[in-house]
Amino acid sequence: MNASRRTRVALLVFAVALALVPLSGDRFWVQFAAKMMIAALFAMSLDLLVGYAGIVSLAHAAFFGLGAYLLAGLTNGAGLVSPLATFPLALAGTAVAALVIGFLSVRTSGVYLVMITLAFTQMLYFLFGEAPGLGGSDGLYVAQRPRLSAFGTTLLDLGNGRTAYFFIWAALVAIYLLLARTVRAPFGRVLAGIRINEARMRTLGYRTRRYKIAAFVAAGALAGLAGVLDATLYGFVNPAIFGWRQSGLVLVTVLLGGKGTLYGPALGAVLLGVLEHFGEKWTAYWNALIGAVAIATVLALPGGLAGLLRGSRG
Amino acid sequence: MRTPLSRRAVLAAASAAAASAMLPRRSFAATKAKIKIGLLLPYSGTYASLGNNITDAMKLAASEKKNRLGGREIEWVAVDDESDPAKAPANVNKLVVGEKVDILTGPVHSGVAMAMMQIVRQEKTLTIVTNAGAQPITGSLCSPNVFRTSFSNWQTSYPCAGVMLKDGRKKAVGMFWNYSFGQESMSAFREGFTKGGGTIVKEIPVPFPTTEFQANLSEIASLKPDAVFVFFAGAGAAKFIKDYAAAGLMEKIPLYGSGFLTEGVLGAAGPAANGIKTTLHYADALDTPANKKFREAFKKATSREADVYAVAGYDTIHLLAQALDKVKGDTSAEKDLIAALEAARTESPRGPFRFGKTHNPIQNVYVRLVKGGREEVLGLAQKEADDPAFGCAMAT
Amino acid sequence: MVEALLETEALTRRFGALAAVAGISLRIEAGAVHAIIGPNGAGKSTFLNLLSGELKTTSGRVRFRGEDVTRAPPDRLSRLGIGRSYQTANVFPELSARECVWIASHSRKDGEARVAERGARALAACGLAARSDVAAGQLSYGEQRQLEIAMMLATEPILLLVDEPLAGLGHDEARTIVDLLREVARNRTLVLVEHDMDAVFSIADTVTVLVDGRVLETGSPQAIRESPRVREAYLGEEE
Amino acid sequence: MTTSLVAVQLLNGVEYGLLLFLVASGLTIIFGVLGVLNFAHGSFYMLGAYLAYFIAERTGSLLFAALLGLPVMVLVGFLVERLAISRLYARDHLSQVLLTYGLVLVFNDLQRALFGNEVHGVPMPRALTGSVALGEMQSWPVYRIFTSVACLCIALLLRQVILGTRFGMRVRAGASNAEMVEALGIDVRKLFSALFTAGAVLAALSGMLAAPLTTVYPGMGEGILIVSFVVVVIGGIGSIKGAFAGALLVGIADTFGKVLLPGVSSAVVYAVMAAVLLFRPRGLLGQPALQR
Repeated sequence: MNASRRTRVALLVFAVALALVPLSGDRFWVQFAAKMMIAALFAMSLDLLVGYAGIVSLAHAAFFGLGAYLLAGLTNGAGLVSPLATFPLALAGTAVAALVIGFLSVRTSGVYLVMITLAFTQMLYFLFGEAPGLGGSDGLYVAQRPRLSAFGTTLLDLGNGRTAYFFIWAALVAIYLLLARTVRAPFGRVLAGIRINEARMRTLGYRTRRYKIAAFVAAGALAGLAGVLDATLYGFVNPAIFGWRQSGLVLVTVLLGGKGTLYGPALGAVLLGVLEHFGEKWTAYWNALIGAVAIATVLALPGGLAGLLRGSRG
Repeated sequence: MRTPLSRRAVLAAASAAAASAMLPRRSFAATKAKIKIGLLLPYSGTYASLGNNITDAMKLAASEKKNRLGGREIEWVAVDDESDPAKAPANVNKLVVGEKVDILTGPVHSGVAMAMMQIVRQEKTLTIVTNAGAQPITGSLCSPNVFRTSFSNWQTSYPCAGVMLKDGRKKAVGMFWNYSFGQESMSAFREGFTKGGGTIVKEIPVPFPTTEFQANLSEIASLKPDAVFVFFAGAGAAKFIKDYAAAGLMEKIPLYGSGFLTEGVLGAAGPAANGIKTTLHYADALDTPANKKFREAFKKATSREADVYAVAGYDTIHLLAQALDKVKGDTSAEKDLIAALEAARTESPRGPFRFGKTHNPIQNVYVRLVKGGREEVLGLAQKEADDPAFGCAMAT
Repeated sequence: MVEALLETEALTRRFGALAAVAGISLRIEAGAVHAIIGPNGAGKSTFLNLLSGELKTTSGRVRFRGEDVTRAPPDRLSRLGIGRSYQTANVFPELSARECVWIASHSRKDGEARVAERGARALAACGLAARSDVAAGQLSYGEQRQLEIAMMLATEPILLLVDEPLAGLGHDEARTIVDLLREVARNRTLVLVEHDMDAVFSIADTVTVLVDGRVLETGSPQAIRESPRVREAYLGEEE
Repeated sequence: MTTSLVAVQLLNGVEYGLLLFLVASGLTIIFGVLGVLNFAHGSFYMLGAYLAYFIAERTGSLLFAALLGLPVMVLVGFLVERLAISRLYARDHLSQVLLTYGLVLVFNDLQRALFGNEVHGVPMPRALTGSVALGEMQSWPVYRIFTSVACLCIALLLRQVILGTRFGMRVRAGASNAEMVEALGIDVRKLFSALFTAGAVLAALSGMLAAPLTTVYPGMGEGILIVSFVVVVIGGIGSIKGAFAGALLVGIADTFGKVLLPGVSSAVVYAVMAAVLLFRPRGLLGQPALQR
């Protein structure tokens, strides 16, 4: 109880500190922090799937990419600028994709599920890289950043770096609170039961597949949100965001941070972001560094950073 | 879904650049500080050797200028872009917003270049593209503050059509990696070939970066065209050449391509490459004093052979030196600096070089033939080739 | 004649060449405690797994309350009222006892209040009310068995499939479970697979003996005890 | 397509499939028995190819490269198993995916540091440089025939080892029930260690065989890794016979996909895999649910 209160205070301090970053006035660090927050949101969404429902999916980058591409497509193709239109549509689109992929994937489990989700990721990667009309390998620009106006005044302009920052901050905090609630709610506890012993859950009467699909869709839609925010922040989407390496990297993030804790994967995202930023200056082989961190985490720190903070090893 | 940049946006960008030039100049002291040059290049991954050659050639050129541009000492800031477009926006920001470089150079990968264009068009950073050949950079997305010292994809493949037709090959199969570099090369070739009266029997897109060609080679053998035009590069090119020769097609159906088919892969491809004809704006074997001097200096500095990528890096610094000398190192005089670059000329290792209206090079394109494992220059495929500038408002 | 709650017809399950269950036809009567005994490898657990839907039948049928449920998945059978407990305690070790029964109870969604109440009732019925905050993995072996049964009860089953509830328990623990089962069986139907003959004969109304995946004999405990065939095939071996 | 072209393409597909099988066989054994999903398998393939290049360039002989390189790979495989993989047997798939993903990153940079970024060609052994005519236009390099025959021989050898030796019996027992093997008093540690090493060597050997055909370049392991996964999953994880069937299916599907569906050909093998899994969630010849 004590530890969890300490965690809560630490998270609060961290959230406030993040909110103060724009005061530094340095555009680069504002954008850097925004990118970290998007990565944190992305990792948290995967944690719902991996840490709570126990589903190891390599399709998560696909949902991130779909969200980003849907925003670009809705803006460029349909001329939609208002986030009130584009955000829900992009999330709905991602959710539908997650429903289809989830429906087909959770028929299998374990390693087969890892592989079939990998296959879907690769299919989408090739689709967006090669199919005509989807931007091709060079990617797409978001013609206009989401902007909300009414009666001739602009209420919210996400093309403005600072506004986008606060919007992303708010989204991160809101999604954290939502997820924290969800995992404590009956739905989250049933997911935990499925993770621990799915066969038993079925003999208790649960249609476990439906729960798993629901988790898949929820996690996928939130990954889509992270993608939408990414496209909003940078105004640029590219098929490279679909690749299986991206899916692998976000899995590393979740495990490094500590799966099943929500805030752990967020911490993992920050740590990897910082490692990437500074590690690159320090060594040309920083990819190996990330690899080494992943290996060390698996071998020595099964509980991840969150486990370390709680003083336990898993 | 591609977003062609509206004419209005380009004009707006141009006028904004002009307006900022009229803003009060920074203090003179500031301009005497080091000039910061950002390098956004791959130092890891498949294209690392390209990134290294471009960088080393830039530093070679800088040393010839005593490491000073317009009287200011150079400070290099390099970021490894890993040729990963997914990381590109963050990497560009690192240099443009974080490091506040005076001049941004790079990248190799055109996906990275697209992310870069998005940002530098907004931030108005003076940018010199040192490799990526994507058409939009000096086409639909062109911008007064963006120059290119390498090539546009069109320039490397359009002339190849003429070479083939001149050789009497009227029926061709086109085979290319199905990503933008390949697609743009193919369409440039198609334009030239059909315009000149040739027929393209079949176009075969191959997923990038697949290197399994056997099925399509059998298909080509059954189609029996007069010649084959291909776009592959790097490892894929080496593999393709070996497969093509091993399938016994090299003697029966001559192979043509943009120069990237043979750049940097002759060693790996070995004797299989003999007989391939390509077009490119440079050839290692160009017999000019400028090229000889450059290649010797590069070899001395790095103990590696120079290549087409190094040439672009080398020219970048020499062109910058001219322009910055003209404005006395004052990078805040944006309008003057852009005008100075537009007027810059150099006798490059590749031959005469100047910028066209869209800031793409106007340069010779050569016909090259692989013979005895070495590239020979057969002559000019197109003299002073200019890019047709698809959709660039600055062209008019 | 009492109505059959569950009926199997030539129920068969093969694993490759081996028929673990080879054509079992059996009637389980409503309200009865029906014990299934037999030597190791007789197919008792396989039979239970077929009834609970955890294994797919190779051939034959299962009817529950007159409805053909041969191909029904385990979750559907559970919702129809077939509960299941396991040979080795199959609880959720990371969750507390209360959470375990909550999960079981929540599978019948009818409002959080009722879910909680049903769970509490099941825990109390199994004598675990005082241990409800202990993680299931920390409970003693006997308590885990009690929790198993509590979880089963929390789903309010009509028919209970109980697999070797006494295996590995000490004398006192076993007695607690036997008492509990007797209590549980008062208004439910129970199919019990068990090795402990004393326990079986003390609570069963009907006993079926399986040998090599087939029914050797079915009858009252008394009849089974006295059957020479059973003695020969089975009881003789056990002590 | 004419009949003769179909025949030629079928040949192409089988040839590609045979090479895929060699890579996938190690992957499927390691998964089937050790229960480890090894993303680093592609790295072993790459290392094999680079060793072939490195040694062949210095000695001029691919055979010599294989003789010298394979023991190196035995050592690499053994060390990776002892130092990292062996600690994962009791862990979940997530840990395995992550650890071996980390290994991929490390091996990629190791390759960069040791061999550089250039593309390298590996000359074919002189005795195998010829070619035979195949139809009027195309010819078929002898070396391709050699690799196909070699792959087929190795496949038969594998079959012989698995079905006909004590080691093979243990492997089969391990694939169906690891606990039973332990109960039989077999040293599982040694068995696993030997198997993982064998898998690594098989991957490296495929890399060496393929090197003269594919050239050697950074990142070459990842493309083959993903396709091998597809092969293994289609065939049924743990089944060598399945891997063989899967490899041929993928080889042929990919070949015809390229000819008949250019532009979307890269999706063809994934579509085949998705289709197989829809009807047979455990692959063509997969065992029903391994208890892991």
